[in-house]
Amino acid sequence: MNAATLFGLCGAALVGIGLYGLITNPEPLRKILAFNLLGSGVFLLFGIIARRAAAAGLGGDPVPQAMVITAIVVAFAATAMAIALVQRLGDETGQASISSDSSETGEEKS
Amino acid sequence: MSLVMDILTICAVSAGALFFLAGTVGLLRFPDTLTRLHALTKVDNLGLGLIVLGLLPQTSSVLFAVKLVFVWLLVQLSGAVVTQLIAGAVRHHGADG
Amino acid sequence: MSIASVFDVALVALILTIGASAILVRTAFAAVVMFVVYGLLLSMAWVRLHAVDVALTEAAIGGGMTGLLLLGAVARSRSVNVDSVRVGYPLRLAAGALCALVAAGLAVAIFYPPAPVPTLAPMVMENLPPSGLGNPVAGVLFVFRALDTLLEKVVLLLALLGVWSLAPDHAWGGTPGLQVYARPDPTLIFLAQLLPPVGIVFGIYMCWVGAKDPGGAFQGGTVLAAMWLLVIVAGLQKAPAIGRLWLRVLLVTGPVLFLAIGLAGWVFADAFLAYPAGYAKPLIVAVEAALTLSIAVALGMLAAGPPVRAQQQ
Amino acid sequence: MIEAYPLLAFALLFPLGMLLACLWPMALLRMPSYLAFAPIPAFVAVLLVSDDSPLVVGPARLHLTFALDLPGALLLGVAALLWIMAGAYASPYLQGRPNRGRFAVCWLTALTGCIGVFIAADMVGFYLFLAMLTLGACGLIIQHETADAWRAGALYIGLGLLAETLLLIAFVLLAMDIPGDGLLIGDAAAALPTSPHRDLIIGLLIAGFGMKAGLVPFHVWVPRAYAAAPAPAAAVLSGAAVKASILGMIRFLPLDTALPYAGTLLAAAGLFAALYGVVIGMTQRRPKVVLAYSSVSQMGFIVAVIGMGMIAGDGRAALAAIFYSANHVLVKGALFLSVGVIAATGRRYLLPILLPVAIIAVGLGGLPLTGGALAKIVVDGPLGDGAANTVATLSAVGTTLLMLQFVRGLVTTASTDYEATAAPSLFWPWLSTAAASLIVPWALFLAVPEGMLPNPLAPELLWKALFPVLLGAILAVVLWRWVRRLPHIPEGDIVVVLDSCVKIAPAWGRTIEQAEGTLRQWHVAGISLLALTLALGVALLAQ
Amino acid sequence: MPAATALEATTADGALLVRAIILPVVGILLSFVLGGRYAERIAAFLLPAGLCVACIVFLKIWQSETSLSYIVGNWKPPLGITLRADGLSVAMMVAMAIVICLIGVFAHANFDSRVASVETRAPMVFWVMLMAISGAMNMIFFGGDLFTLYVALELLTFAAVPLVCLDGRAETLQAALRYLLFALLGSILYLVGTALLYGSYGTLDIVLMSQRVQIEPATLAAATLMTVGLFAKTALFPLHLWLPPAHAGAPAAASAVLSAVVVKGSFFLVVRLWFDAMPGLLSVAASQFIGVLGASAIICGNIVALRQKRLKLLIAYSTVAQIGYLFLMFPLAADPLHLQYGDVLTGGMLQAISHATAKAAMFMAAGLVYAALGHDQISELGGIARALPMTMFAFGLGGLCLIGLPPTGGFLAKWLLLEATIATEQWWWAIVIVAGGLLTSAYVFIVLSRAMGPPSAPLILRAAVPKYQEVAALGLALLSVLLGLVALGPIDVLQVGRPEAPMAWLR
Repeated sequence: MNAATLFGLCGAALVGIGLYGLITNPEPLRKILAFNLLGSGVFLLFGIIARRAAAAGLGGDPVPQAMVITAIVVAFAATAMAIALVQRLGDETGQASISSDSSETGEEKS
Repeated sequence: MSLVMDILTICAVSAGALFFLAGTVGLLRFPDTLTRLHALTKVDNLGLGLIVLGLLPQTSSVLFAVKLVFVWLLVQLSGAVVTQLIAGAVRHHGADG
Repeated sequence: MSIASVFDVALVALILTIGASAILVRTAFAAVVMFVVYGLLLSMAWVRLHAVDVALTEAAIGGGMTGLLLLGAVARSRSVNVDSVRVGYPLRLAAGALCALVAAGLAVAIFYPPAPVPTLAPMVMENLPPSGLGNPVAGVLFVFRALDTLLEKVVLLLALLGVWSLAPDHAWGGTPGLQVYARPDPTLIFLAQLLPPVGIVFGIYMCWVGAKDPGGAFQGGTVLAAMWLLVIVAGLQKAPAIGRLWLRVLLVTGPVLFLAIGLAGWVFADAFLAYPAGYAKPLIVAVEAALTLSIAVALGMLAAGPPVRAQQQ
Repeated sequence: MIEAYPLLAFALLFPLGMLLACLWPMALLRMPSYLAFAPIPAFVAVLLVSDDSPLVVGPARLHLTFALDLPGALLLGVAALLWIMAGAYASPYLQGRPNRGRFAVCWLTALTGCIGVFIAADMVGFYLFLAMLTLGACGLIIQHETADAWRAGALYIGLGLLAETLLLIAFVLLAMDIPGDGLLIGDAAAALPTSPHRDLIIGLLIAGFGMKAGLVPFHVWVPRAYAAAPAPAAAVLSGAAVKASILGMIRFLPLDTALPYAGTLLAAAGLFAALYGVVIGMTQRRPKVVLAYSSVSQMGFIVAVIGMGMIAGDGRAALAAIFYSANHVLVKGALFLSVGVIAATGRRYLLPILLPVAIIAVGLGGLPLTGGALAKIVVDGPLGDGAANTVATLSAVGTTLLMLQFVRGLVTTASTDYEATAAPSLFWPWLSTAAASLIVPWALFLAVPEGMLPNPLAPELLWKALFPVLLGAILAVVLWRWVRRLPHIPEGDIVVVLDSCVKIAPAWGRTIEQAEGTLRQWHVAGISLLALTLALGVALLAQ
Repeated sequence: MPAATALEATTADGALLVRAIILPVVGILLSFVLGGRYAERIAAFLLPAGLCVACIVFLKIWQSETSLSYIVGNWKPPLGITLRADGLSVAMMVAMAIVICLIGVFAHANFDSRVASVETRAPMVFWVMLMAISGAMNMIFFGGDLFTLYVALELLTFAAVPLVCLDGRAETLQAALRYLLFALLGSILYLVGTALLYGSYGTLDIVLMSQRVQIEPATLAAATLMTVGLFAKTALFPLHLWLPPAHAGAPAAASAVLSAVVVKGSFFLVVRLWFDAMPGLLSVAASQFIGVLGASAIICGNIVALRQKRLKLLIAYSTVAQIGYLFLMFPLAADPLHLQYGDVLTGGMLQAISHATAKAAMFMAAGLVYAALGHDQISELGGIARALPMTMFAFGLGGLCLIGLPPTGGFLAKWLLLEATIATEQWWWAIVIVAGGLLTSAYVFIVLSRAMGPPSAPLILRAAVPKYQEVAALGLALLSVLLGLVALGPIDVLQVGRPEAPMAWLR
């Protein structure tokens, strides 16, 4: 097994771990964290694909590497937005959870 | 010449690694925040310093060597400041902070 | 098994352990700390994958900035009563099993690479010289797939507007919060006075070097943003009001220049986002410089969060 | 002669234009007074058009085609007549009542739909105007906005849309069988006997049109809807609107090809409805409900005629059914209109009005010299001499009985004011309709070339027509003595079953809602996502 | 998509595609600099301009019957990115541009940025996001590269989420957070797929992919993950958890955009993926599976919609159900024995377009009712039809389109789908289609009957409703009704760029 495959398996495992956290963890903040973990696992997959395709004197295919950079920035923007939402939600309600739907309770308020 | 350099590198890097090990043990074993900080910072400085020192002979250009030293200096700076901040926070909020 | 392999295996084991514990630990604070450590380890993995550009980006944005945001959120939410409905054990088990199956499927999919591994690396290297760039990743980002990069800048702007949109109505146009960090501390002030000059030089260097070596607008911009945040956190300077014209102008400078050069390419080089022969490198460097500034401001403002106070007139 | 297409286009565009004019509030305000004019172009078109060259709208590939064939022209003519009279009747009827504007809009919608259905020659157009007719009719039914009206409207539109859904499937199936791109109804009917889905299509068509026609057991909407609708609306609905389904059956079912099984089914269903309507109708008190059940019975009878035609593969049955329908259009229209007239008339002037009503009513049972008797003669051929004819006679007896029951009920609804008289603007349209219902069948009958049909004045035919009427009258007298013993059956009889189903439905709905709520929990949705991923992956692997 | 050869080059009018994408981007950048007070004016100029560009592209493609393509920066795939417009994309593009423009007209009342002397929050955010959505949709329709499409998808999500919580109430914030997180989950799954596909074929260009794609584990895994990720973003049952609260909680104009436009983006990508990027990969079992999801969406969504007490929630659940119809085209188009392909795609796209127009009109109508009454409880709508006749008429027309009565676009779409069910002998989908129509008619009837009924208490209108808002809603509703007339010709455009017979079946 070469390094690329090893990190590829690591990426797959991280995807699994991230998915688990995103699905089962009730706190939104932890969900966001799990999303980032999931994302980094996916980026690793790009990384091993780039590494596998090393050629022309490069250590890896630059195209997927460039894609990862783009994706990391997008993921960061998403994280910033999600965290801002969580904080505002916390400010509004004094609690922050999205596991149970409150659209039914919401209608009485409106 | 290169043999001497290599020996120097091996010695210095090994010593640095040893310091890191000691620091990590200290971090885990010491009883409270302040003593942990103590272990960490001392070892951080020394360990990283030794490793940088050990790597210097291996550099190909002067610019690269300067970069290495620069890295060490920056870590020094941030380490010192962060330690100060943590210690300050501990004093302010108590040891559990 | 070579030393490198041992190192890789150890690194992977560590990444997985820290990653799993970031998910499983009890408190949010511990989880975030784990995540920051995880981010640093991951950059090492990127170096091992010969992707130094990505490693820098991951360390700066993935670990650093995201960690900063998460820590800030945890610090603020500690006073908030978190109502946590825990998912029942059987459901967790089911979720775990399904996650494991999905991960296993993914592992199978990547375990069998196609026989001749397809790669664009030779094509990139073949077409890179006309642009004058030495860094193939920068080449992909600014030459071959420039449209993606341009769009991604717009994404960043939209995300910033999205964060701002969470402000209360009266605070619109005002200054972001950042109170969590705002605790005047002589040590911090010292750092904030000493580090930024170094950091700014470093950031510019990173952007400059990106044309031929690893580095570039993102990484440089992140360093600049970090310096800026440091200054703000130390209380040396206030966070700018989001309504400020200079802030808005800085935010769009990069994308506007990028777009303008792209449109100029329409006139002078026969295609949108094409560079006229011979001028490619200076144009790209100019775009990168402008983008570095815009990214720095955008990242800084994203980290600073929505405005909370109306601007004092 | 005059070419068909400008007339056809005008017949359709005129009411449509009036409908669009309603978007303008001033026009809407006055529209109720002008309803009678809307169907006039259609009536003129029927009188003037002699060729059946079609009107084609749209480019070559996908277009709407309109044409006026003989059955369509016959029905359209009498229907337009009824719409004109009822429109004139509606104008004073609406005076001072709420929702006049909406009534006009729904009226025009239904009218446009009705005219369109009668002249549509392709399936899309037929479906389109049928839907328009249903929507407009629904609006007319809920005009009074009582709880009953809403319930009737809901039932009507529910069954109507269900019927249209079945028809839609049938049409799509038919469209697949037509060679080429065309969607002409004629081609569809021609392709039907050899279609691989023949039985399915015929089943769908019968069910769909049966629902629209009020065939048992889909008749549940009929009593409720007619009882709830205002008198002029009930007149056009029972008279003109339901005939769309008869026309549909004639257009779509291949009557030239013998299809014994389907024909037997249709005939049996129709004959059963013909008797069932009479029996249930006898237990009813309200005149409009009695009329509604009579409609069920009569429509059943017409369907039976079509069914008999299918058994024999006799295309002439279609014309016979159309003739019977045309008679029914005017008679039922006149009777429904009389309900409003009687309600405005005091005891003093009751008899002069009640007499023509009674004649027309009993005419439906086949009173000699009325349109009903002529209709019976016309359908005698297709019905044959077998069991069907016996049932037809029974039905005639029953209809007489039912109509006497109607007249008897009608008397009780007369105005309490002894001196009251109906307004002339209410009275004259009714009288014209009544007159038309007597004259028009004769005119039509005499237009048939001599020798095709027996002489209606022949003594044995007169007796054959009179004897069920007399029997019915005797039975009526006998029955009225026992009337207290008759069971009380709710309006719409088996609809109560439907009502109880409706009561169970919320429980099911709640269960589904709860399940959906569970699915919307975050972790459940997440687990579903994973499960979907795995399932889809496995399904993809199964190449 | 046209068969790409090594010779594929920018076509004559390809530059129009770039214009369609750049216009909104310029608008966003300008709004940032000039400030929110100008955002509306910028949008008022750029959105109609975008519509014009869309119409021109549409006409060009319709008349020339060939696709347009534009090679960005003159770098051909696999290295570079190509923008391509075929029949599907221009049809969707024109429809979405029209809907967005009319929503812009409607939104003027709520987000007038000129009334305040300084920049205000809601108008700035709304108009910029509206332009962003328009740009992102164009990008999704034209994008020829799967990774570019990922960025466009994220652009769409980031533009859509802030619209959900524009009024800042706690429950809308919660809805927005759910939406954001679930959408992120969806897009990250999509991203995994692109990684795997790149690993297998060394390109993400759709045309190149369609030439190289073959059945092997990584490709199937990629296809699965991308599809499910897009399902999550489209809110296909049972992954619809975020849709009802988000669409029901947002301001009316935002709900209209979200329901009519945004969900179509990810749906369009599913179509692109299976019919253009990976033709022939969809197994019968998988297509039936997708069909089952669509069918359960129709049945379940409609039944739950029937039970809603609030008008906007009812409409949101109706969206859940209508999304189901869109996915019925997969089992119908993927039957290898019959080459019904083209008509089914046309039917599905027409369903998407008619739902967009009808649903936007209905959400607008619901918003006006809410504005007038101060609530949207269905049981207390009595009398509103008399107070706002034009609004309720628009609602009714939209309802007719959803039910699928002629001559609406919904009818034509259902006709095409029904024909396909019969041609492929999959009658079970026909039952679902017609049952869905009946259930739809039930809730439309309930709402209309309540609205036309007498008020329980004397009706007090809280606010006067501007005429032009009613006109915008009515315009969209009429559009949805008249869509049936596209059968007279423009419908052909959907077939432009489709191969005569899908080559993948022949393998």
